[in-house]
Amino acid sequence: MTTADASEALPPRAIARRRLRLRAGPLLSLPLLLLLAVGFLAPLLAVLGFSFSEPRSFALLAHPTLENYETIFDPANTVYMSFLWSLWFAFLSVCILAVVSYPVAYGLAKLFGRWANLITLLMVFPLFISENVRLYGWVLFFIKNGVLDGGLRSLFGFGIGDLLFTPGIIVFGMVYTYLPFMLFPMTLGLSMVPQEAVEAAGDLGASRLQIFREVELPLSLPGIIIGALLTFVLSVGAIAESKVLGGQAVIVITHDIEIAFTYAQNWPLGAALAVLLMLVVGALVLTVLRHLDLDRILGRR
Amino acid sequence: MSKRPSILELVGVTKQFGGLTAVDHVDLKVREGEFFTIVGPSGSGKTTLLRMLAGMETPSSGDILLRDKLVNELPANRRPTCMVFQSLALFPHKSVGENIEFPLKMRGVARDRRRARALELLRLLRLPEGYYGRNVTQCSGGERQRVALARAFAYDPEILFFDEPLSAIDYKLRKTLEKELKDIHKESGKTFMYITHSLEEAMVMSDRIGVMRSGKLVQVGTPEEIYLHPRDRFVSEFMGEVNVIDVRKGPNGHAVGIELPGDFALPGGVAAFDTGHLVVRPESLRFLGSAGEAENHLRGTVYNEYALGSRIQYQVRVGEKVFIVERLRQQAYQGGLDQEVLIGWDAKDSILVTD
Amino acid sequence: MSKRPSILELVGVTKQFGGLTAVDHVDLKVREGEFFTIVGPSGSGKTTLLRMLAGMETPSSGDILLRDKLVNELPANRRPTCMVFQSLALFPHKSVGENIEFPLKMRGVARDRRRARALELLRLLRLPEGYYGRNVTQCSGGERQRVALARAFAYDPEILFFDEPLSAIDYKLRKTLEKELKDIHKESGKTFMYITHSLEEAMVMSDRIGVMRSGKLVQVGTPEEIYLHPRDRFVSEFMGEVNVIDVRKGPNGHAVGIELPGDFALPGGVAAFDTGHLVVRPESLRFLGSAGEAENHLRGTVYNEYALGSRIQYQVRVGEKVFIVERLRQQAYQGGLDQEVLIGWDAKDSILVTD
Amino acid sequence: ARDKELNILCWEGYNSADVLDPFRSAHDATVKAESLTNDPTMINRLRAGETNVWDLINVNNPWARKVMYPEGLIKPLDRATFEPYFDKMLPMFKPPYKWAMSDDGKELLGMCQRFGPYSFVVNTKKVSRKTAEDQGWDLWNDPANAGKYGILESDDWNVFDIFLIAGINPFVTHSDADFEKFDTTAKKVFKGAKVVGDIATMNQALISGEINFHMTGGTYSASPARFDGYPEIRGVTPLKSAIPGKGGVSWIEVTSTVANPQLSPLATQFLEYVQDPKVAHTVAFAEGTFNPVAQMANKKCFELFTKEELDAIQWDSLDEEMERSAEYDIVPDYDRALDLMTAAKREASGG
Amino acid sequence: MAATAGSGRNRRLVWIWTGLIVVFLYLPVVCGLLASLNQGRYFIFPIARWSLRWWDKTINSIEVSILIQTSITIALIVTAISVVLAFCGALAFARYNWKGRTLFQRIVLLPIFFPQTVLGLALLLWFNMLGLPLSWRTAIFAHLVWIVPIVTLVISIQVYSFDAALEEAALDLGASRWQVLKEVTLPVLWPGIFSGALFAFLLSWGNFPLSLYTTGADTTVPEFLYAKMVAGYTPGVPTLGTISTGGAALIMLGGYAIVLLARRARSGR
Ligand SMILES: Nc1ncnc2c1ncn2[C@@H]1O[C@H](COP(=O)(O)OP(=O)(O)OP(=O)(O)O)[C@@H](O)[C@H]1O
Ligand SMILES: Nc1ncnc2c1ncn2[C@@H]1O[C@H](COP(=O)(O)OP(=O)(O)OP(=O)(O)O)[C@@H](O)[C@H]1O
Ligand SMILES: NCCCCNCCCN
Ligand SMILES: [Mg+2]
Ligand SMILES: [Mg+2]
Repeated sequence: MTTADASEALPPRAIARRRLRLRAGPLLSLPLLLLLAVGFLAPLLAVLGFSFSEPRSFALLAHPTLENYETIFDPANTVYMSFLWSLWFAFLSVCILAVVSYPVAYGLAKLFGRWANLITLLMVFPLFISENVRLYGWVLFFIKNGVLDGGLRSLFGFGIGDLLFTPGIIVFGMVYTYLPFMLFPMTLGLSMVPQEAVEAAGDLGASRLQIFREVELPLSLPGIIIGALLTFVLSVGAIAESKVLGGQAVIVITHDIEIAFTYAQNWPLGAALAVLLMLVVGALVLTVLRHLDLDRILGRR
Repeated sequence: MSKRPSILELVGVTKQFGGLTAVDHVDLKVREGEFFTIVGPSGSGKTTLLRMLAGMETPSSGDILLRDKLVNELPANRRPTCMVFQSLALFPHKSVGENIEFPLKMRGVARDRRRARALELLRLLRLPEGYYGRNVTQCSGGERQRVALARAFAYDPEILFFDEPLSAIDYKLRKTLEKELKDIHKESGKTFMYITHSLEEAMVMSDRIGVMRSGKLVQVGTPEEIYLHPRDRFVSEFMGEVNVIDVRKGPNGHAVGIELPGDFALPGGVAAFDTGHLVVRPESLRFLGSAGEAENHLRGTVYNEYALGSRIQYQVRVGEKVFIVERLRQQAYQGGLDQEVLIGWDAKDSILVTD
Repeated sequence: MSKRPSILELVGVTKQFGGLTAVDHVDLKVREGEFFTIVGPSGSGKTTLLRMLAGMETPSSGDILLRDKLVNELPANRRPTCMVFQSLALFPHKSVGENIEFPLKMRGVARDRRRARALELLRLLRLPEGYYGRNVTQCSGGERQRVALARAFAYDPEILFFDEPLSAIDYKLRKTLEKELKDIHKESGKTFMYITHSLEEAMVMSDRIGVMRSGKLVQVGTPEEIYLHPRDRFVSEFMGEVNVIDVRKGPNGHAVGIELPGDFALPGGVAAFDTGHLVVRPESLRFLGSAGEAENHLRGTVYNEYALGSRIQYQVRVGEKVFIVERLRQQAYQGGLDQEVLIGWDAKDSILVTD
Repeated sequence: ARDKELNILCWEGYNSADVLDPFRSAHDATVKAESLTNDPTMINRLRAGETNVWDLINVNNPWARKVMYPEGLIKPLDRATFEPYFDKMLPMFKPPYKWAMSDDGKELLGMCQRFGPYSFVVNTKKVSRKTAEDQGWDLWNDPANAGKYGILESDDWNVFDIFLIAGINPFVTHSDADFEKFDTTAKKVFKGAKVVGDIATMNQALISGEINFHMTGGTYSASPARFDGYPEIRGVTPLKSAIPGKGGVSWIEVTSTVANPQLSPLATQFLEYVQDPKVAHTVAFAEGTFNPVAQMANKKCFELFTKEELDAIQWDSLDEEMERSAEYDIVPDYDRALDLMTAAKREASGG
Repeated sequence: MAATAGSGRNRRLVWIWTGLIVVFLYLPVVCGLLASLNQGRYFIFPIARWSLRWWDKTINSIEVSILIQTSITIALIVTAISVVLAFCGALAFARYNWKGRTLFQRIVLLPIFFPQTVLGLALLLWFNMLGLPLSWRTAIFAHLVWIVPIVTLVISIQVYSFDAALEEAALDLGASRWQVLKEVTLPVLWPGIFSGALFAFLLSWGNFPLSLYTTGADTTVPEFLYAKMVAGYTPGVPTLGTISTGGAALIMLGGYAIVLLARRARSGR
């Protein structure tokens, strides 16, 4: 628009066309970028700002200070444990999810044929109930005199021991909640493995295990990496699993952040914790994404 | 072709997918060291046949014998055979060297010996040693082709299968690779079984050709045999452009045209028939000054002319039908287009098929 | 070819992508009603040239004149030209009829008239009327091809561009379609510009051929001219298989082989040169009983023989070089393989090029 | 502009359909209510700028007087209109009722309705009421009980209770030695907890036998279980504790009008609406939790309560329990205690 | 497959495992359904007394109908805006080659890979700084931040398989830019747009962490369920949970059926 005077010499239609063609990509990306600038970047900056505000204050950066970070890094502060628990749970969940999802992803990508769509759909439904409610369903299942214990009792006369309110059940809950987030990228990854490469490997003398190790695994890796990244990040940010299923057997980092923002009435401290979490997650995501060719992963049909 | 012992024997091999019979009672003996080509239209069962021989598919019935041993159920990784796919199926995440070494690695060969063998194979296939560490995705079509071959050779199979390995490659490179493949076959002495859509490819490379149609192997023979003595109209048409005249039995050993008026002398040795097809190849047709210059003749108009390098093709319209006449550049037709001409052929240059 | 007025004129047309010059100062006049074919290796700029003519790309410099009117900046939807893409670019969500009617609908033609025209075009292109409502995805390759043509005709352009429209189609169907296209060209009288990789396709269909190399139009002429008088080694090699002997100027108007020993008589009318390439086509070579039977000869061993239907090709090794000799089946070489032979040609059947 | 809408930020109860739907119909109004489960969070939202969103805020007793009014987050009510309602409430609310008034005693800051004792809950089939009342907070000091109790997650209330278990009065300023004691007690208590969770989790765990008793809780949390046919679940106020003369803690809700620049006229109408005997009963028995209400002094209101309902809210012992309870207050050094408690909870992690 | 021995058995194992996973995914949903049919408030299994009272109560509540209205309004508007933004975004993501594209692709992915709780809090702080009153409108914005990138990704997958020559061909056949969009681009990308819309709706419908901090006085179904769960649990919670799953399932199945029918109608012409 601003260059209208400079291009007066050319017929206006031609100018419009040329501009459209030259800039179609950037032009179309603009609305989305704008949304993310206002809705993603700016809020993150707000959090960053708050993390440098005085503890327990509600005004942004009235008196900038490093105190919140000092508090967190004070050796006497045990909040690092929450970080470690969260990272450890996320790590465990990702490992378990990889193993649990692989056969299903394999089936969806290679075996189920026209059933694959329906099965995928079936797996998507539960995603649309908020996870708290679904997790509460597991409480009803696992609790004493619940579906499992009560069911066994009425059938066989004996129940089961304690399952709820343990760290293990938290990981179980994460595995449950985030299964689709591992499964679908992994399926995408596996469907990128050309069937012929698998057959060729077998033909060249590779055993089933060797085919898996030498061909299927490396070729589906991009999908697996995306799935792992997604589930890791989601698990690190998870809170409901430890609250609902875990009975707070463990305090995870997001719970600490929530406490700071709620009854501890300490937004700046919460913001500082959130910033640290963002740094961990952001660094991880950006590093991994840098090594992935999205065009190849998504474009392959 | 000397009669060497057969390395592979198929007895009534059949493969069904649900209700569909993809391969239908195929009997065949492939000889040791032979270059055997399978041709046939799309969907005729070529790939399925090869996949059964390679162990990627199990026959529904019938037997596959490898050196007289039944191998129907032997999995691919335990057969001394190896397939080169149309897509080549190179491992995109491995370097050229790693691709070639793959079968050796699977067998637990030590790194040094693998490497030595891979370099040897690179030399054999005229690829520079420097390609060893290169990513396969950085190789050109022709180079990739050779890597696939090297990988198959590294496996050291007794039989190599090829499923249209050249069809994705452009014309010029394809010509070169066809000849290279033939040379490698000669030098290695291995048995090759080859699928192609292309008549010319089959003619250039094969010791014998098998023609498939709807799952059946309809004719097996040397390229010469198949070219000169096609078993039926289908085979004749498959082996290059032909002119086909539908005929029925006429008086005194002649045939009478069905769509075309005319009475045609037949080649010798024709068995009894009611109706059939008289097949005349374009290069057997010639322009006549007068009807007496050939045993059979037709009257038509020259409708189009195409120079094909050393040859020239003419389309001649006879009634509703178009005939193709092919002449060498030196023997070119001298008249103008849309002009009436006489074309003809000798009985011995035609083939009568009844199917 | 009569000298009809030029419909399209290119003057110094150049297209740059960043640093790369995809099309480099092309000058060309295309005549009204002509079938003009562009050939050239991959990446030589063929597609880019056509896209500029169709209005999908704007030249970086130079002028495109349509009936003497400058159209450099005219958008594609306002040019009387239409392109048939290699992929055909049929609209998968529309039926055959809707595809054909598309340009008419864009122009606001009423439904009834659109339909009438579409049915007319279906008839013209020998597609059954029943195809009108059929989904394009249910059509075979050849049928789709015809739908794409019908759609282009519905637009009623003055010039039709084709970007390798047949390269994705199998050999047999391709042969048929080549001829149909040629017929349609003849009947419609429109100007066709055609890109192909295939020499044979170019030879069969074109009034004139332009050969592109690295963005430049290196030679323009009738198929005959280009086949018989290639401007340089590149063009000669591009127009079919050839034997090339590197030579330098020798005594008394002869040439002396550089890699090969020998002294070769040259065709008449050769200009001054220091070094050059002597090009001999396979069909110009023949087997000699004695050296005297041809003006030039070489001694080698027959290394391979391939029957190509009506012709037979021989590979003859002369020193390190392999020569290709092509004979008709009737003139086949009678000796065995790996036997020493004399091959030769007459000076008039060779071409000397210096590039 | 806002005379057809009303936004209420409240504890669970006022946001129930039974309470709101009649008001909606009567005023043809859009009434939105959001329930949260702790006071500071609600107040934080006003601090964060949501004073222009809400019309009414319902929190526990000390906050209006000690925090919200001084910070300018709420507006006083018209004394002439609303003080008469206090006259009709139970005797303890006799006007001027301390928690409804500003510090200087001049302004009426809110209306009272629900209240109750809130110390701990036992399954009397496992621990008798008498044992619980006698042993009191020492139940948590008995190593034999480790793994048999739960903790109802309830922010500042957990802080009081841990102080009480440690034998310290929560509502005074504490010495370093107190905090040391608090710290070791918090660690011990969390280490021995079977489960930390919300009310539904506690009741479910009590009923199913996962735990025998849980810290923090009272009529408010036990009543739904009692009403559902589990009278053995019972809120208990110990006979004695570190607070002189008191054994436990009680709460009283105060509902105030927010300092909203465009306060809805419906805000005060709603405050009057809930004084109606029928509505007061509905508030007491709103779906979710059941509580005594100040309006039970009114016979018309009291008569609406069935025997089951009275049993559910432990009406039999309500008076004596309230008598034995200190009123909820803000702990002066709450922040330090909360930090210690959170750390203790974390340290017990992985339990 | 056939390349290895015992493949039939492996195949069966994969089927069985997948079946178990499906059961695993639905087990808590079924438990919720059971709880919603329990006469009592607290759950003891096997259920002693069944009752539909919670269903009755839930279905007849004005409160619930307001919640559902709010949730649907948010979800519908989010869907509409998402599809438009994501359609443009997907073209920039997958259709056009431009300089900043790789960077753009990574930026688009970032919000998806971000803990929603933190994002929700961040948005809350941000809205407060801007002085924006929180309501369902701000929630729409918050949902968009997270959902538009996902829908962009979904539509991109379709755009990747889009043949750009179709647009050029249309233009070449005389269509204007607008006609190209209407006649070619949109209809061809329609399946992708449709599944993108479905995703947008359902993700917004089920969202809790973002709504929690950004709806102000308005309440969505998941928020309500959460609030009820932590204080004042009744079997109305699993009842509403079940109803909303059922609704989601119906929408999905309906969408799937529409796609199938459309496909069939087109190929059956
Ligand atoms: N796994 C399979 N399941 C069902 N049908 C199959 C399967 N594989 C092949 N077919 C069918 O069997 C028939 C033969 O297929 P095949 O691939 O062997 O043909 P082909 O001769 O190799 O054809 P082309 O030249 O197109 O490669 C076809 O009709 C094909 O659709
Ligand atoms: N839009 C573009 N941007 C940058 N480079 C381009 C673009 N289009 C074409 N080129 C480059 O211009 C050169 C000529 O390309 P063009 O497609 O015209 O070749 P071609 O002769 O049609 O090749 P082919 O036979 O493979 O189709 C190539 O090097 C190509 O990579
Ligand atoms: N989680 C809150 C504990 C406080 C108990 N009081 C509940 C009364 C509602 N105002
Ligand atoms: Mg095949
Ligand atoms: Mg091109």
